[in-house]
Amino acid sequence: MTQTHAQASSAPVSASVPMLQLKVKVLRFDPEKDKKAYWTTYDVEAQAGDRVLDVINHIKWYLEPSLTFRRSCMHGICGSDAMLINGRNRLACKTLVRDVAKSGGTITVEPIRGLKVEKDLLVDMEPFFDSYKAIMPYFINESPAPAAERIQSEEEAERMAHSSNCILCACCTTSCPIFWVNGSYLGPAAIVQAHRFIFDTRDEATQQRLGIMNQNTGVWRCRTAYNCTEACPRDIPITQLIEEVKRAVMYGQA
Amino acid sequence: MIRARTFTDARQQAHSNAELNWWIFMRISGLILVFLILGHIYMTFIQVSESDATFDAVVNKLANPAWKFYDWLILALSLLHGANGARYSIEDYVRSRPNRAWVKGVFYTVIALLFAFGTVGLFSI
Amino acid sequence: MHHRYDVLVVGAGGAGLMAALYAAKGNVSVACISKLYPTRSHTGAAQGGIGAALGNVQEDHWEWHMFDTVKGGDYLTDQDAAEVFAKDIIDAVYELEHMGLPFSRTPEGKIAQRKFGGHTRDFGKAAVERSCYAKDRTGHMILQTLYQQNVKAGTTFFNEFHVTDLLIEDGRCQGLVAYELSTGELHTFHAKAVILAAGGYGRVFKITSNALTLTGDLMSIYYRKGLPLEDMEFYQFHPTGLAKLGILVTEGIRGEGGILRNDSGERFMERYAPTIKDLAPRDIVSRSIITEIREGRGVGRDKDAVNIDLTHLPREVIEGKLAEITDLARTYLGMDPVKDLVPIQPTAHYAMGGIPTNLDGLCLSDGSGGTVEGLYAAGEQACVSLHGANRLGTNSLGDLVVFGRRAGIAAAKYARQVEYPDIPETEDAQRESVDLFERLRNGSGKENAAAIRKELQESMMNNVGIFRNGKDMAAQVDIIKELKARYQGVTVSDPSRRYNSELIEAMELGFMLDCAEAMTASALNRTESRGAHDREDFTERNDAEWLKHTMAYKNLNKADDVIIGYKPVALKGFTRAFEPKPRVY
Amino acid sequence: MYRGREGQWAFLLHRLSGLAILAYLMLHVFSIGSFIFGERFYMAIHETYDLWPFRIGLLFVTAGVVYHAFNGLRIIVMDFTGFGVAYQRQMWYGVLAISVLSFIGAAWTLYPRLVGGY
Ligand SMILES: Cc1cc2nc3c(=O)[nH]c(=O)nc-3n(C[C@H](O)[C@H](O)[C@H](O)COP(=O)(O)OP(=O)(O)OC[C@H]3O[C@@H](n4cnc5c(N)ncnc54)[C@H](O)[C@@H]3O)c2cc1C
Ligand code: HEM
Ligand code: SF4
Ligand code: F3S
Ligand code: FES
Repeated sequence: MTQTHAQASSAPVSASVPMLQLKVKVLRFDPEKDKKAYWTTYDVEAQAGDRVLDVINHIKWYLEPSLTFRRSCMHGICGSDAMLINGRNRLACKTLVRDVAKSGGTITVEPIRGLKVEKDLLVDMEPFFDSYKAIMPYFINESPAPAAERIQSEEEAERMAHSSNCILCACCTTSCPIFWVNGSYLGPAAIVQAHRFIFDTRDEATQQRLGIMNQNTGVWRCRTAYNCTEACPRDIPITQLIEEVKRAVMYGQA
Repeated sequence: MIRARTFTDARQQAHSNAELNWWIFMRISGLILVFLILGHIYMTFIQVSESDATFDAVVNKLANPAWKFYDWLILALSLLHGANGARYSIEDYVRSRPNRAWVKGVFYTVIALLFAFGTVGLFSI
Repeated sequence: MHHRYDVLVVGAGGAGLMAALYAAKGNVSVACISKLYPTRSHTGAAQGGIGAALGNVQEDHWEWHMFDTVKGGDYLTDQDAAEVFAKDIIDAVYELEHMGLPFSRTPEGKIAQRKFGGHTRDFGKAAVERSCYAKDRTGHMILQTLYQQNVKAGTTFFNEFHVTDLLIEDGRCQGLVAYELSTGELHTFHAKAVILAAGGYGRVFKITSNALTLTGDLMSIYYRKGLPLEDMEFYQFHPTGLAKLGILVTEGIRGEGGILRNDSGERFMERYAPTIKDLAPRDIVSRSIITEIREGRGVGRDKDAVNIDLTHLPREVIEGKLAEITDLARTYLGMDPVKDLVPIQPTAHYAMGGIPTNLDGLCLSDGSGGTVEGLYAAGEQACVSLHGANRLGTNSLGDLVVFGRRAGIAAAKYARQVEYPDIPETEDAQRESVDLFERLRNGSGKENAAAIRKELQESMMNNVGIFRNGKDMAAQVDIIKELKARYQGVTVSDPSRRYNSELIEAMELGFMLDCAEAMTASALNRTESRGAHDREDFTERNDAEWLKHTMAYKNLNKADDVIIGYKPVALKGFTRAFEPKPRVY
Repeated sequence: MYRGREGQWAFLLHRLSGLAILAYLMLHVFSIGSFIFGERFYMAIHETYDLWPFRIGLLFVTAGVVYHAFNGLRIIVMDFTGFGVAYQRQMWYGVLAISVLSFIGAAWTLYPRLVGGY
């Protein structure tokens, strides 16, 4: 099914801005009526600086209203719109058209892998959040708090800079070859969250979290495939953090 | 799967260091195997031709207890290392619990038999 | 389906999560209903910081903070709210730290603070470091931390449930109705108390820093009941959004020393606010930028932006403390703030107005003390009125935690004291929601919701934007009428029950139209310029006539009619009071 | 296929080579050990090895062992040092180069035997 031409720009068009002709191939699936997922191609026009999300929104708003996906913030902070775009996990709102296609080219869009597809590009996120909850993702310090803040040095605070930056978009976990084949692996996102607390000098439950990481659903499942690191839209050096957790577990238990 | 919500849950679930120990073992055995295996390949395969791997040649070489031990170490380490490596794969790809149990059972038995067979072979010379 | 909880919280942004946490501490059963997964809420987009007079870097006092808030709000701020706020926020920030929030630190290991627009020492003498921050991801950290604490507390969440209706009978809230996205089912929630914290409605404008999901749902539902929305004419345009995209560039960028420059490279803020220059409050900076652009000193292809200059700052500051916006500029504009000037343009940002509440978050039903029993509101969608005619940067995150907490505590206390109210039979309770969906699904009209939405956004931007005048706004009233008529002709083409996002978007458009209606009517009515409300035909602030809050009611007996009422401004705090003065910086 | 980069392929090859070596090792132990059943049996098995699929296969096993060994070292470096992760890509190309070289080297040395048999 191919649709008519239309323009997908969020920015006002000035005559001088060249428009790209694109084919957008979307993997669609509605369990209410489809047995199997199928590809549909839409012809659209877009500017090089448009986000892939602008293009998909355009398809939804003017060509195919039933197309379903999650989105909210439009600038890579809410973590709603992880998709498999041209073969890699990315946030549709943080991927510019010019980075994935030339004029006349094709952009393919599929749901992220390893989680059940509910409709089109929207997947069941519950297992992902279950893994998140499994690492006790909350600050634990049961000694009485001081009247003001707990003191922490700049360097100590900096240790959490990467891991606390995670927006739980699942780009990483659903790019991990181990997670694809086996969902019992907690996955990189959960490990990044564990790192956030393990390396927080104020937190007191380090041993418990290291214990969780030490189980066969934890860090030892990671085979350093680096897909997670490549996929992370927040540029978190995930594999490095996982390796740090591995070492922390090793030295912590030794 | 672990689903710890509290301190106690987590403590209960986190008692075993098995995975950690295997992880360390994979690295140490790997390090040793680099020397053993590359050496073995070099000696039996590049230096000496396969045609020399006659019955007599093998028997002669293994008359030396040092070589006996060398070969046995390869046998033991690589079987263990390989078996644990294969266990990783089985745990990843065989997802149903009952299937996993019997696949692992059969696999470990084969490895154990091979190990016994190899050991008996080596030392019966 | 039918559910029953003592306290229901609608929305899982900063305000909702704080309210849920505190309601749960009050020993009542609590559930939080959100149309997004909690961590997707737009609180996560807040960058700059949360203002509190901790005095970690420089001497500071809550009185100074209170003064800045009142003055920043152009004296329309209720001073009792400002006083409660300026005192409470200090504890609230420490509390966030005790919940594990990873703040940036001073060399002594205390919470780091930086300058922010409109925050001054000694009642306006000079800028002061008051904004507590975690790099430029403060909102993200607050949202994550509060969600984590809710996971710890075991709060019940109903995620991806869209509230479609509030059940209010005889001035008492009985619960609400929500649509479950994953099944298409309507659920009735029965409650003793309901706390609304569903965020803003910035999507009525074309260029906005707000998420696609910020469509003013609960404000509109409240308004449809004939209940008032307060101060809707006051809508803040943030001076620095990335050109064309509207994505926010935090004010922290100016707090760290960034400078606004026009096409000739001039630091034009020196002309508009000689004392604090680039750190003037947002309304002033936004207007200055637009003035520069109108007078032909803009930059870019369409000359509709100005530049922000960071190139004189050390690379560590840009890539460290301002990592987030550096990433945004690189991603979306392909520009590197370390060496490039970044083009920016004002962007619709924050609703000062909303559902009127008292200091405990209890919703008001009129301008003279009437309340809706059992119904509370907090966050951007509420109007206590802390921000008056213009919010200061960092005061919204403060608002969320201070008044979110107060609403949570008050709601739990109320719920402990009362019995469950009667609630209509499921069929009656859900009637309005069912009717709404029926109409959207089974209509015969051929209107496209997206097209209507686009026209709304463009016309609001042009006619009720930064500079306003009677003629344009009167025209906008008619445009909204027409768009509402066309909205009646919108039919959803996707018949599926599950995950029908087309249906949701169509419903949200209806909410946006209502918010736009209340906003335009309120703005047209206020014939003065104050704070963010700037009229070209009434350029002066007029305290004699207009030192009062607007209350906009939908006329339930006459379509498209808005009734305007008023509410007095609290001109005194509990211990301090600040006389209205001309607002110069 | 997911368009992962070096790390993904490094992992996949490591796993495949590991399993392949294991399979070979099991055969190898069986065949060498078989001399306890007597010389005839032993030689019979070894004659089967002379068939050409086995000869080519041997080349690949050699390359596989070299790849697995050096990539194993790469993994160990990543696991135990801070900088390993930063240079994983370069290290992988190094591993590949060594593997290809040793494949060629082995093919070169074994060439006479490959074509001529024993
Ligand atoms: C880009 C940006 C930067 C900002 N920076 C700062 C800053 O530095 N400092 C500062 O103080 N303030 C800042 N602000 C303002 C501040 O972040 C927001 O005003 C504040 O986060 C709003 O929080 P909230 O809890 O009220 O709503 P939100 O965080 O927007 O959450 C709304 C919640 O309501 C739910 N909801 C909405 N409708 C429904 C419905 N119909 N049914 C069920 N649930 C619903 C949503 O799912 C969501 O969970 C910034 C704002 C933006 C946009
Ligand atoms: C020659 C030296 C060797 C070294 C340095 C080495 C190193 C390693 C290392 C470090 C791992 C762990 C990989 C990870 O955790 O990601 C591993 C896995 C593995 N090894 Fe080896 N190894 C060697 C020889 C062998 C041999 C001889 C065999 C076969 C008998 C073998 C089979 C395996 C298997 C099957 C795995 C599992 C692969 C996976 O799960 O990804 N290895 N090896
Ligand atoms: S670590 Fe990165 S990719 Fe993974 S969930 Fe967090 S932000 Fe997304
Ligand atoms: S992709 Fe998977 S294997 Fe490890 S390095 Fe990342 S978690
Ligand atoms: S829409 Fe929020 S991350 Fe893309």
